[in-house]
Amino acid sequence: MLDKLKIPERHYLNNGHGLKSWLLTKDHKRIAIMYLISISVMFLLGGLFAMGIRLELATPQGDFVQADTYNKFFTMHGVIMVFFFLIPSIPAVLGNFMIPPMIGAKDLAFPRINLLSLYIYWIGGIFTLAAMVTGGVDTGWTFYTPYSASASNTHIIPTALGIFIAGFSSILTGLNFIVTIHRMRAPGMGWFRLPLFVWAHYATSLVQVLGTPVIAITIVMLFVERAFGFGIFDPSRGGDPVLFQHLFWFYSHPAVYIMILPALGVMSELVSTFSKKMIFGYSFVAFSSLAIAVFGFIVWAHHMFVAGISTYAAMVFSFLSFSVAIPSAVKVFNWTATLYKGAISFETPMLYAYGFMGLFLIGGLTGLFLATLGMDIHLHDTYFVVAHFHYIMVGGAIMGYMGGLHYWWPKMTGRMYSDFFSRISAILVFVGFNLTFFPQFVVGYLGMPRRYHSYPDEMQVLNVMSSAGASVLGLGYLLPVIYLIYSLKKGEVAGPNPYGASTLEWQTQSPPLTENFTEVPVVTGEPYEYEHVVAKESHLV
Amino acid sequence: MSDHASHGSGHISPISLYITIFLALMVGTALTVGAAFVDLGSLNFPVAMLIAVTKAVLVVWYFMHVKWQSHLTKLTLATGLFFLAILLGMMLIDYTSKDFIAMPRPTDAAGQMAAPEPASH
Amino acid sequence: MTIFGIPIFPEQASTFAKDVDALYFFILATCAFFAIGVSIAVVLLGLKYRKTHEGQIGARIEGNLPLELLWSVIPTIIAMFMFGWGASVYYHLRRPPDEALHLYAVGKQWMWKFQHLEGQREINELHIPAGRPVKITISSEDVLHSLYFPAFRTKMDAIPGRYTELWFEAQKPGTYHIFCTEYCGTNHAGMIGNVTVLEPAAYQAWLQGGGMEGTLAQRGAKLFNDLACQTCHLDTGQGRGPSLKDIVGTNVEFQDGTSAVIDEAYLRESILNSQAKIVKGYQPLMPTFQGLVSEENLVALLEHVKSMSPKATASSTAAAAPAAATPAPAAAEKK
Amino acid sequence: MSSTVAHADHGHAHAHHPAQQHHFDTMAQQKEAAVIGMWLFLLTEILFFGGLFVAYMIYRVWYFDAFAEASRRLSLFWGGLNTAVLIGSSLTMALAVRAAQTNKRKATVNWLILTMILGCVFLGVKVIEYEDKFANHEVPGYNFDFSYHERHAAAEGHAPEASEHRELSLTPEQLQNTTQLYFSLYFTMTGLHALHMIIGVGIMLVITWMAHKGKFDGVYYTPVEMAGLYWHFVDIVWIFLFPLLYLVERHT
Repeated sequence: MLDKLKIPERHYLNNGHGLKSWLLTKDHKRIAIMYLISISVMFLLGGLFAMGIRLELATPQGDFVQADTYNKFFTMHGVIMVFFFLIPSIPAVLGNFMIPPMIGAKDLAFPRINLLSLYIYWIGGIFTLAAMVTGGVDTGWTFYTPYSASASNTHIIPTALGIFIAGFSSILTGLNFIVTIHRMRAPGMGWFRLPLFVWAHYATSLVQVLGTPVIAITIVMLFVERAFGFGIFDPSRGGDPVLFQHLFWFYSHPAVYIMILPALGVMSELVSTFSKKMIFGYSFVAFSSLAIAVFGFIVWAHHMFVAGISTYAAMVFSFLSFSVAIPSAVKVFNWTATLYKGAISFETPMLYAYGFMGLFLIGGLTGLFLATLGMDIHLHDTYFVVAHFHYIMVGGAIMGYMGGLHYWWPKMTGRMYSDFFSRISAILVFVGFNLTFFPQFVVGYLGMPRRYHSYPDEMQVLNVMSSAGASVLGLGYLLPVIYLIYSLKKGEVAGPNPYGASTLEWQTQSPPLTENFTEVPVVTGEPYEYEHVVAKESHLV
Repeated sequence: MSDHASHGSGHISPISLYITIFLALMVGTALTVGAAFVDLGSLNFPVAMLIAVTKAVLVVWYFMHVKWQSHLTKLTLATGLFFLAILLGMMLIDYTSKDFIAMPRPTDAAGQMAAPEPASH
Repeated sequence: MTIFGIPIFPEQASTFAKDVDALYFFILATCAFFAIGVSIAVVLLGLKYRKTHEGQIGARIEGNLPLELLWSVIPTIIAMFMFGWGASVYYHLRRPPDEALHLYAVGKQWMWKFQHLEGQREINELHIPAGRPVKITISSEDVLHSLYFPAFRTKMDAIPGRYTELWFEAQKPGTYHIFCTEYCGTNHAGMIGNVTVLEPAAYQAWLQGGGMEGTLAQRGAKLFNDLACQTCHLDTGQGRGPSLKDIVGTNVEFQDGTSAVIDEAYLRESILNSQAKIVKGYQPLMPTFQGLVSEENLVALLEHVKSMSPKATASSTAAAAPAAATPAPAAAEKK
Repeated sequence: MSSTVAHADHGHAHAHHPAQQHHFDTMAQQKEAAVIGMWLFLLTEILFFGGLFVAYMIYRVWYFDAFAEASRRLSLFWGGLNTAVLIGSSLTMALAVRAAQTNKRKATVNWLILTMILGCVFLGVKVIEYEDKFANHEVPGYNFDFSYHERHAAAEGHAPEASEHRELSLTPEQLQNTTQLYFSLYFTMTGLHALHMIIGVGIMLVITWMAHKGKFDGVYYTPVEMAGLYWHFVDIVWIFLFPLLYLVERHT
């Protein structure tokens, strides 16, 4: 059967050639591919800055670069990774590509707005990169006032404007998804027949639409303060620098859920597909996404326990912070239960899913330390926090992204990647990641503050371990670039459904047609039913 | 196709309704200004906000046709207001319970550490 | 505490340290239980239910409501317990006892200035007695900072325009780190220091003036350390500031292209008005010490710097003595 | 999601409206999508201005006296006039949408033009108000001097208004600082509002041109309706800004 597989004659990639057919496209799939390329470039840039940071921290003295250069490194690393890689990563690439076929739609509700969001992302990126090229910015990605408003003399305005502009791209993507999921579902596609990936994106989109405007207005206030000398957060004029933190975290805490929720959605798809089994407790998994999105908005001040907020407020926010733990735990338990009596196979995406489980567990559980008041006083702004959020953002979000990218790569390109190298890469990423970030928990509990250019000698061993791990991690991320590009031409033809997955996007050809389906599909079954898929399965490892 | 116009956002209201709402909004404006010149003690602000909210509801309900819109539109609007309430309300948790001490700005930036009296709570 | 020479646990030097560490081990144990439990379950299930033949599919199990409720409720209970414990530790951390010894700390780019009520001032150094609660009122002169004592397990932000406070009771005499944990600009990592916990008697002695004065240059050497000059002015020349070894009498080039011979007047200006002349190749990072260094101390510092240039000063010891006396009128002129 | 694809293509069964995009099945679906999309956009706008309202709320409570004092510097006449103008423009906008619904091309265009004129009147008044702030040294970060107004009045020989002799709990220095905070918020809030107005007028120019060209009919008039929603939202923001900024405390 394998030798009969061919790339279909007509598909979205050969429907129009030349730059113009890409830049003016309204096809969600082509926009997703352009997003994929853009965020990969940003990931590479952010990774280079991370490399600079780890090189500097290999020795306790500040001897690799000057202090101000180092400060610019971690700031640009944070800004690029958070606003230009993680936030658009899964939604704008995988969500953009997969949501319409998953719900049986021809396209997103607003294809032109989708293209507009890409252009806005580019413009925002240009602003921020221009700031970087002309000297960078050294405030940390958090832009705390009054340092950012008056003390720093680096390029804060263009960087902040870049983030402001990119925020609109995020808003438009979220808006588009919500309307699409509400209004574009195929006949028979009820809410409880939606793949969990779609549910996760619905929750993500809510956060994007509701949270992003608040960071936008915060940046506007920072902008008028810095550019025109208005006094809004300036303590010397009676302003409150802590108000900036409140407003900043009102968005930036939920922003973490913009990154992790889609990854949780990817996980649900992977766990079900590779254990050939219906997801355990579908509605609990679906609603836990919404719960995380909503709870995410009422916990922000746990970033500010030592920032001078009142004792009472700290207790309220600590209490609420634990509420996020419950839906997260429910998800993990349901994935575990899904494996029970499954038919589990370990293709590369499943390896990423397993890696995700381990890292997300550690990332999520260490969050409990930070939500606990008495504990957070010691751990706040130390490397413990750095390790924790990297376990969530890299161990969680990027593992999910990589898993999803491998999972849908045959759908996007019509070809399979190298099985051998992709497994190597998944293992390298997992091992390298743990080696990089686990020592940071320890060094954090020892008290090493974050954003330090130099540090006491006794902390060197742990930092060297971390730097060594980072090089393994870097290798793990570089490998896919090679074998995925190689697969575009030389990869084995995948066929419509190489993994025997059950969701709707696998029932069209790979790569799909521009309009996704030849006929409007009518959905008659529940999600994740594998009884009927087996016959169509064509590729087994 | 014209049957679509009879439901949902396609509702056509009589001009007289729009004029009535307009007049109500103008009266509301006059009321706000009038109320501001009367000393209502601590009630001045709530009254002003009550009038503003009433005016906003009139605009949303009639000018923006929400009255005739689908449940989804109403739900969307409610979601927005709910999260606005979270933003305003949760922020107040900190600000209403703050026990920090107001500090006079030291004028000599040269590093004179004038030790102020310990604050009394 | 170390394992194979790797430190894994900071010293417990305050009464909080035990409370916080007990909480830490409780959370650690809970988390380890869940992390290891779920990991083992996932791996074992993966091995046990491995797909054996093509076309095999999993059993059809839609879910189980009692199980869902169970694993929602149990984490909730554990989380609430964790919250309660954490909140009680926190409440304790935020309630300084009335009899606490009161100190002031001011954060400034990039140093911590401490002031004892008895009048002692310290920079990046703090001496406190063991066995007595200490309350520190914190403020900031410029941007946000955060005063952090890892060995005492406590920290608090310094916020311009506002006072914050923290307290602790140190138990174990010794010297521990002080860090700034809120990013505050270029030399954030240099905003560090040492807190010295003294036995009550030793603390009293320190308050009285702390032993021998030593020569002027020795006192200068101590000041040089106390003011944290040595953190930037490394002898190797690789610090953030130029090396001060063997510089007196040499010609130095500035960033604006001018140059000068290093003498007492230049050194004085460099300390009090450090931004006036920046040595070529260095950043204008040094804070001004105008108002921080008394005239006596300034002389002591000059003596110390000169003692680092033995060759230049050996030939002109006689000339140096009157020169050292000149700053007083110069200072009067400036004012 | 098994046994799914079936032959059920509704999309091509009957004639399409020219404005219908290929990925929608019906005009109703397309319109509903647009309405929800627009409301979601307004949702983001609510939270966008919400952030400003938070800052305003906190500082108003902290520095009520300064806010009251500074708010008296705003002209109630211009502010009130602008409120009336904007409410009027909301009415004309609602009538424009109604005209589009009933497929009256000429009336649609006329109402839209009237709305734009009222919008421009509002912006013109705003320019007058801003100019006054520049002249009275009330622009933060540029020439802010809260006591200038009083000194200026005294120098001109006018008797200072009674209000300026009110007992204040603030020192002149605190008043200078915290009123500057008020004016910073004033300019940010009204400035962003005016920016929204300018964008609104720009959108309406396009819509008017489209209406003039006969792009709309009784079935397809979504752009007019969307512009209407946006314009009404901008009106609502002003309904709140007016009492918050102009009427902090007028009765003493």
